[in-house]
Amino acid sequence: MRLTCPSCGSRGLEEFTYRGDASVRRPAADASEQAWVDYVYLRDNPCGRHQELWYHGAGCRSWLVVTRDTRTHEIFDVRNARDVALTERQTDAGQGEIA
Amino acid sequence: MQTNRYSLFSLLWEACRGNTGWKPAWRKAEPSGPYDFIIVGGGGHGLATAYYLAKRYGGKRIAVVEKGWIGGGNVGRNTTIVRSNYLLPGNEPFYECSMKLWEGLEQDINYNAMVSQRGVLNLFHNDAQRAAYIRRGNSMILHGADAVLLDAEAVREKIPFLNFNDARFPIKGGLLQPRGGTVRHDAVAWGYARAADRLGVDIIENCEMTGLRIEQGRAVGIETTKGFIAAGKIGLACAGNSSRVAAMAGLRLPIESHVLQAFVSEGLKPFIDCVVTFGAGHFYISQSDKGGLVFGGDIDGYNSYAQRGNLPVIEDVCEGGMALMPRIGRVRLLRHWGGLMDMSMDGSPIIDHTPVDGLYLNAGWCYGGFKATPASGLCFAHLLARDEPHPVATAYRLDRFARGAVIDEKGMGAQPNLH
Amino acid sequence: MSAAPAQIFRVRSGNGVDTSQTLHFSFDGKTYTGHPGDTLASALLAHGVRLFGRSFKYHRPRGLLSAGPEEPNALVELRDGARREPNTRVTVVELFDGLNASSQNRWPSLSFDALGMNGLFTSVLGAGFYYKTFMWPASFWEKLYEPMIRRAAGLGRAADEADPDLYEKSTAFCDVLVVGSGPAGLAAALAAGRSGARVILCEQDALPGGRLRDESATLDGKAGWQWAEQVRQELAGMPEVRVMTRTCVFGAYDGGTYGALERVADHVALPKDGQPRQRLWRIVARECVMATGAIERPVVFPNNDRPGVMLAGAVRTYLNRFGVSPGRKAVLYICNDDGLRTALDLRRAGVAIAAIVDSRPAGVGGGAQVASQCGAAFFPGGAIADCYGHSGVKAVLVRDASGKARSIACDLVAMSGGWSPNVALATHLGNRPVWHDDLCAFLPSTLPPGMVAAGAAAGVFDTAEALHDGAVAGQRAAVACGFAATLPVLPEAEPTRYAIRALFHALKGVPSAKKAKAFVDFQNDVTAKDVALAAREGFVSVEHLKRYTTLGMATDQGKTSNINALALLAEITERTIPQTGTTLIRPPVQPVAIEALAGPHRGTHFKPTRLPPTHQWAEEQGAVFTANGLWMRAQWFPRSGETDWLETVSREVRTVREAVGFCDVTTLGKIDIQGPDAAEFLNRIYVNAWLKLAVGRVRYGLMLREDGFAYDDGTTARLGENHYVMTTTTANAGGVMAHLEFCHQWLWPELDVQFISVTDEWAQIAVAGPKSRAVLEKIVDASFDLSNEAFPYMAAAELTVCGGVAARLFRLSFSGELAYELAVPARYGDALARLLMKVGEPFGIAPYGTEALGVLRIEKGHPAGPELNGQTTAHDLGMGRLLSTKKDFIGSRMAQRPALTDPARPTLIGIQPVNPEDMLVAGSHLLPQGASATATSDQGWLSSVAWSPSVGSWIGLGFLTNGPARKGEIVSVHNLLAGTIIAARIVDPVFVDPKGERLHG
Amino acid sequence: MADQLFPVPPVKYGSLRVGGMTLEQSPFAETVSLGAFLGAGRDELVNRIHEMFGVILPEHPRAVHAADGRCTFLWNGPGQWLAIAVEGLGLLSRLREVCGDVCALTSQSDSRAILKLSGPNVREVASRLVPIDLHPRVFGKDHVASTLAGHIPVIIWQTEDAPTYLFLVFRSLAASLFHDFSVALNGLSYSETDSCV
Ligand SMILES: Cc1cc2nc3c(=O)[nH]c(=O)nc-3n(C[C@H](O)[C@H](O)[C@H](O)COP(=O)(O)OP(=O)(O)OC[C@H]3O[C@@H](n4cnc5c(N)ncnc54)[C@H](O)[C@@H]3O)c2cc1C
Ligand SMILES: NC(=O)c1ccc[n+]([C@@H]2O[C@H](COP(=O)([O-])OP(=O)(O)OC[C@H]3O[C@@H](n4cnc5c(N)ncnc54)[C@H](O)[C@@H]3O)[C@@H](O)[C@H]2O)c1
Ligand SMILES: Cc1cc2nc3c(=O)[nH]c(=O)nc-3n(C[C@H](O)[C@H](O)[C@H](O)COP(=O)(O)O)c2cc1C
Ligand SMILES: [Zn+2]
Repeated sequence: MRLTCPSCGSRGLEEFTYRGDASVRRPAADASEQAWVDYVYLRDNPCGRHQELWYHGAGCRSWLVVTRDTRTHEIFDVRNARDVALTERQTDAGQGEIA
Repeated sequence: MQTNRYSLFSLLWEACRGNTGWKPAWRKAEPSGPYDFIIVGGGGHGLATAYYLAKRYGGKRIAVVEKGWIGGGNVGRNTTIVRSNYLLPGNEPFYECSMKLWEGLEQDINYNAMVSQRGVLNLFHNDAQRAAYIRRGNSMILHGADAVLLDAEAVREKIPFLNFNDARFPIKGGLLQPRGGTVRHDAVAWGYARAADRLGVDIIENCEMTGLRIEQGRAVGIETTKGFIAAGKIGLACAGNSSRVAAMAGLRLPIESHVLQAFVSEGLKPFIDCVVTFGAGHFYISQSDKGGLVFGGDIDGYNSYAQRGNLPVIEDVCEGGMALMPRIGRVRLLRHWGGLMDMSMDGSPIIDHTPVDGLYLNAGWCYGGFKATPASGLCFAHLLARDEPHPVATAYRLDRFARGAVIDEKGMGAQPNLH
Repeated sequence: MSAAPAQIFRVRSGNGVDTSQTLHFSFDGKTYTGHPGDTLASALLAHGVRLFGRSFKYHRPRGLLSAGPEEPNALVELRDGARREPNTRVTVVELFDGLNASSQNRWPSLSFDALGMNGLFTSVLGAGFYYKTFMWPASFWEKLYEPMIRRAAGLGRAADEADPDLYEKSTAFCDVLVVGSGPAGLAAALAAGRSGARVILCEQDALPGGRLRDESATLDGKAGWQWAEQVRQELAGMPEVRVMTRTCVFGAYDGGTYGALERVADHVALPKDGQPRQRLWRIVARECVMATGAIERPVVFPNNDRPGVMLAGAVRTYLNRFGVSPGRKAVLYICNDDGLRTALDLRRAGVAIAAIVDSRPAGVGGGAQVASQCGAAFFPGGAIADCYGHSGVKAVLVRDASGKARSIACDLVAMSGGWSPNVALATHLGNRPVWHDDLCAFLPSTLPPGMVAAGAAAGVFDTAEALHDGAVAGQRAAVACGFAATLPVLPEAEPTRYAIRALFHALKGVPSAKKAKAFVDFQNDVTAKDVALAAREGFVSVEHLKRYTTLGMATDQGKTSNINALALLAEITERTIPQTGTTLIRPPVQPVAIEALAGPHRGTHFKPTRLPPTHQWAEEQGAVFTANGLWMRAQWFPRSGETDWLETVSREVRTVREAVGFCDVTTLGKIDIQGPDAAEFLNRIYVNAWLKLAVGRVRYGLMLREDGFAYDDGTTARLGENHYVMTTTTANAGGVMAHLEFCHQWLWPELDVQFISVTDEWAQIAVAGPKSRAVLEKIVDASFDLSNEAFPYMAAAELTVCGGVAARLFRLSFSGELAYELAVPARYGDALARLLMKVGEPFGIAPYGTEALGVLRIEKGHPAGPELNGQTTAHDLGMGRLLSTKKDFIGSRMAQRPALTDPARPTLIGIQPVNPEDMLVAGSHLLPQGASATATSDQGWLSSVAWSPSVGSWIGLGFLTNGPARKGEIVSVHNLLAGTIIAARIVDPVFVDPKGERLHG
Repeated sequence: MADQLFPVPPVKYGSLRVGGMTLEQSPFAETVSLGAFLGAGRDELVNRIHEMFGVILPEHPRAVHAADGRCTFLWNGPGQWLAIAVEGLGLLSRLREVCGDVCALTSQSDSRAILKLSGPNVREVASRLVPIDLHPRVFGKDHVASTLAGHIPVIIWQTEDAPTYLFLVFRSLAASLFHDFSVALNGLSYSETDSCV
């Protein structure tokens, strides 16, 4: 599998580490217990399109939000996680889906 | 339907008649609901559940529905290791229960699954690992299992051809479970299927669950590619597909599906007797009764439903193999494949009822559920029949995540790909 | 060497061998000759050798079936000693002088094999027989049955030792990857290559040309292989094209990545110095043309495994490429016109054709004409009903269309059941091929992204069409990569006809045990009867059939058998072939040596080694080293006269407690953190409060994971208003860095903070002991005040040493003594160690290693790796009170869950045996005194132990239920693995200087 | 007393020559990492570096050279650069003056060793360890990349048109990398398919 890092270009899997679902959001400190349990433990785990976090640890050390098909491993989109997070704060779009 | 009883005698008898009298190992059943129990998933766990439900819990009208052919999931693609060498009290009694069931399995189900207790040896390479294995070995013995600590010399005596010369991480010793070993994977599925079939269980292949029918908060049956099938209780045993079927009930699980690859070499004259795991790299190996070296390593590490992996892990596993066992260098890899692991958030399984009445869950087996097959079947059957957990599976509750009572053997936290 | 026998079956000079040179080799101890360009198969065949091996289960005598990598029968152990290679297909072994091979899976000899007797019990040893027996008595399995089965298992023997050869890996990138150099592949490479695209052409064979070398057909009136050579030359002249022969593309992976194996030195006796034996290529290609050709199918008929029964196309290969005739008198068994070429080629080579048995009805195909051309008896609508000859074909029983049978003498049966496109690579990513009735073949349907099939692999069997198909595929691929590509002018090929009618077997009705064995899978001895039996027992899914009979699971992966098997199954179960389906093909396309996949990272270079700056110096000191993750660290520094490590370590510990010692702690992760929000950031990362740490001070910090369990700990110093330097444990350094980046980039991108690792930047050396200040005074530049008042415990400073070298000093103590950590730029680390030895000498200084470091920290009750094992909480570690309740930090919420704060959780304690000499063992469990050794009494465990020279006793740290409340209690320490029980007292985890006075001295 | 702290290079061996190619350890260089702070930090940093050094800090993995040729800036991640100069020019203090308030400056002079690989066929040799495309259409003079060499993280920087590569590797791993390259160099002269693509 290869991911196209927005900064570094197309790179092989060996340069990246995986973190998991990018659609969950860290709740506020005072959110409900359930919200926290959901965030830390529950996953959609879809068969198909999945937004997920990868770390380009052997490259530019950017965290990336990758959209990938878990059935075919086809990659649809790779973005800098930081840009995604900042945009989300500005638009306050909140939960998950990245256009 | 009566099937043949298997024995040397029946084998000879049939041989004389041109082997024309053998009956199907299990009937090709079609849905004929309503059933008291439907088990979704014709893997090892589903089939074992049906068998024990019928055999030990007097279950009647039981069906197993399988989307493809039985045994085609993880039970048919794992590296066949069975052991009960766990550390934590939530796990060890369960796996030891499973080990004991393996030990009497073949006579119980009248099928030779080649339960082969030639030992499982986990190597360690530094003092911290040794301490962790001593802790584990002691836990095992406290729970009535068997464990032996070997020092480097004893390991060398047992397997002289490991790398003792120029190892980057020298072997300091190993924890051996003599009763551990391997079991012929396919035979487990077929043996349970045949035994369950003889007790009247309907094994319905090519029948995929596509939805769950819930009435007044209670599950009353499943939608399948062969139509609706009504049932009193429904048990999900879908391993890597657990999240997909749970989603049909509107549930999200503490599970991610990951791919684990496995490897087999060309057939060789036997020279590796027990299962060996490398403590300083991702590699473990055994040699099958056919002569193939069966080996594996770590999961690929990303969510996947593809049943196949990629080169970096293949290379990593082979590097581990060379680091541990240099003499296999010119041995050729024959085939590699992948399976869908239901990686749970703490690396331990779940056997519990769900928030939906009548719907029960058996999942989260990660890369270690083959050895659990008999106990998983027994405990799931117990839960389905009695509505309370089996005494050796009380820790496998869904609410343990909310409570914090996680069973995290590796101490990796809520990140499934690290377990 | 005794005189080699003559090559009596070498009938002419093949296009691929150089008969002007002679090579000598041996098989089963006997010497033979051959020529460059021969394979082991062709060279032995030239001598009339027909028996090559024994089958797996029945030990039937077997000869060559094929001339290529699909060979199921003729497997040998190649070479010997550490280079022994079991299960090597003789059809792909290139001959070299001195080659040495032996047959396998036979005893005592290939021609007389005792286990050949198995054949007598075939009705008992049918598919899956072992699942039905060997169950009673249970204990006999391990003792008797399984050893028996294992003795019979496997084919060849693995080498006994490590392989001395080298292996290499490389990554290559291209626009167009062409797999296969037959007419289709060459045309594709030509079209793409001329466009300027970067092209890689991989051919598994030593020579390019594919079937062009195997056939007598011409291109532009010249031998086909000559065109192949000409194209190869043109391609070699193109700067962006790389032609790789002896390179098999063995797997297709995600993202256009292909695995390929180059056999660099398998065709020579030994690799040259430094030369790898094989090289693994990871090829990343934007487009891929799969021009892998097709594989011929055998026909299933009784005793079709006799040596001398061969694929018709292979017979042509031996004739045309190697100049060897596999027999003197042949019978052909075919169902298509392609097989007829074999008759013509044989005739041209002077081989008699006794009969042509054509399963097609009279009038279909060109059989009659060819038969009369060759003077052969012709049997349209016929079949071969049996085959005679124990270790080589002597005759066949031919059944004509009317059902009349007659025996025909021959020593060669050339059969063709048609060709199966070699679609493996197209299916590796999970795409299933589709059955085409007209071609009697599975063809690729959906292909992996960027891949296209061409030529025979796509079912285009005519050479002219294959050329064109390849050229179009190559052109399109280049265009897809943005190159202006045109179709090359292609050579004129002779037209061919295929005219296939399905033929999978020659059996009448459903096979039963009464009939002779008709083999489907040759290597694993799966017969038509086994297929029938499996079906009878309900194994009617092809995948079940495969697993129950082991069909297609041998070293050849059923390349020649799978389709016959599923056709048989379809027939028996009265389904069509598409309804029956096919089994999944998996990589590798051809078996690959494990070592080739491992590559050069072997032995001590399995993983890279990180060396701290003082490594060389420590080596000179005679230090003993230990691996700590990737780091190599000094474990202790033995001195002459010391008899064991414990004596050394105890001396090092005493030196620190009584005088001064030093230890390289560079391996701790060090992260430079800067920015206006650095303090806030730390405040969210650590459990404790960070906003008020003063510049010039250090603080201990504990990190949790988000699930509330302890993750890592260390100290962080504030060097400036917005500047901190964090230390992490050695083990977690990389992980913590990724964690900080995660928190910063994903969770809190609004925080203005920057990090960079400075682990390697600074050589950091702990100087510890009551005399450490005195030593440091000799190093630190005079302007700096080291007094306790000016530079107290937990102070940090940037300063200079040795007359102006920039350095950092931290007053930190892991040992509990007056202690410092001094950091100098890494280049000076080695010199600093030497200097410390010199200036410290009057104070009795000595270096100490990780072992003494461990003892010192256990004596002080500091948790480390064994305690921070990912399963413990702050509360377990006795640090519950550190958790701030006034802020949000990673793990703050989850740490509050009931199971994490349960007071009954095992909690950190110290432990001391009642008899100080009783050795404690880490990993032992703690049980109440007198309790029986069962799980219910299990209350905790020992995590770290040491002989403490300071206490004069073994001591340990561990976790015990309700631990702190049980100080003074005596418990039993069980190490059941060693059968020991020790009485020990629960004590405070701080064994030395519990008030911490020495730190502040 | 200062000379009591003499510098020791991370790799014991000086250099290695195989088939006309050379693998050598470069002399110590002064290396400083720059990490732009948020807000106006980044633009301000780019402006000031432009003013003082006459170059635009690259947005992509490239190396740019100061107008006076005495300093080079390598892209090192989004918003991050490495400045490299020969020793003795006081690079860090100069940068502190120029931009110390708008970015994090951290000395990396001892963090990384620099191994240099030069001579014919070095692209082929590098490809044995580095899994990125080094073809001239893709990777040319003054291209840099953070990637792996075998198992070791490196920054690879091509300094000439005829490929000469510098590998910036963490000091503690330099000896291992030197070893791995020495192995990679050995195979070359014998392989039949080795040619520069
Ligand atoms: C490569 C590999 C190596 C492994 N090695 C070991 C090992 O050495 N030791 C060990 O103990 N464990 C090992 N495991 C793990 C073990 O194989 C699994 O944990 C275990 O087999 C899972 O239980 P199962 O047999 O019931 O699963 P499966 O066999 O996967 O059964 C689940 C079944 O559910 C079916 N299903 C899914 N969805 C539906 C639906 N909607 N409707 C109907 N049916 C459905 C599937 O088709 C499948 O047949 C390994 C796994 C892999 C992949
Ligand atoms: N008339 C028929 O029935 C019939 C049937 C099949 C083939 N053919 C003949 O075969 C030729 C077809 O041409 P083509 O180019 O498609 O096929 P080909 O068989 O001539 O060439 C395929 C080449 O691919 C190589 N190869 C296969 N798998 C490989 C791999 N994984 N890695 C590297 N190399 C690999 C093979 O060694 C072979 O050299 C024509 O000449 C045609 O006449 C005819
Ligand atoms: C323990 C074990 C041993 C195996 N041995 C062989 C073997 O000898 N030959 C073979 O071709 N495949 C072997 N396989 C692999 C199977 O062919 C198959 O790849 C695996 O069951 C996964 O199925 P799939 O590849 O059809 O997805 C083995 C699998 C397992 C689990
Ligand atoms: Zn990147």
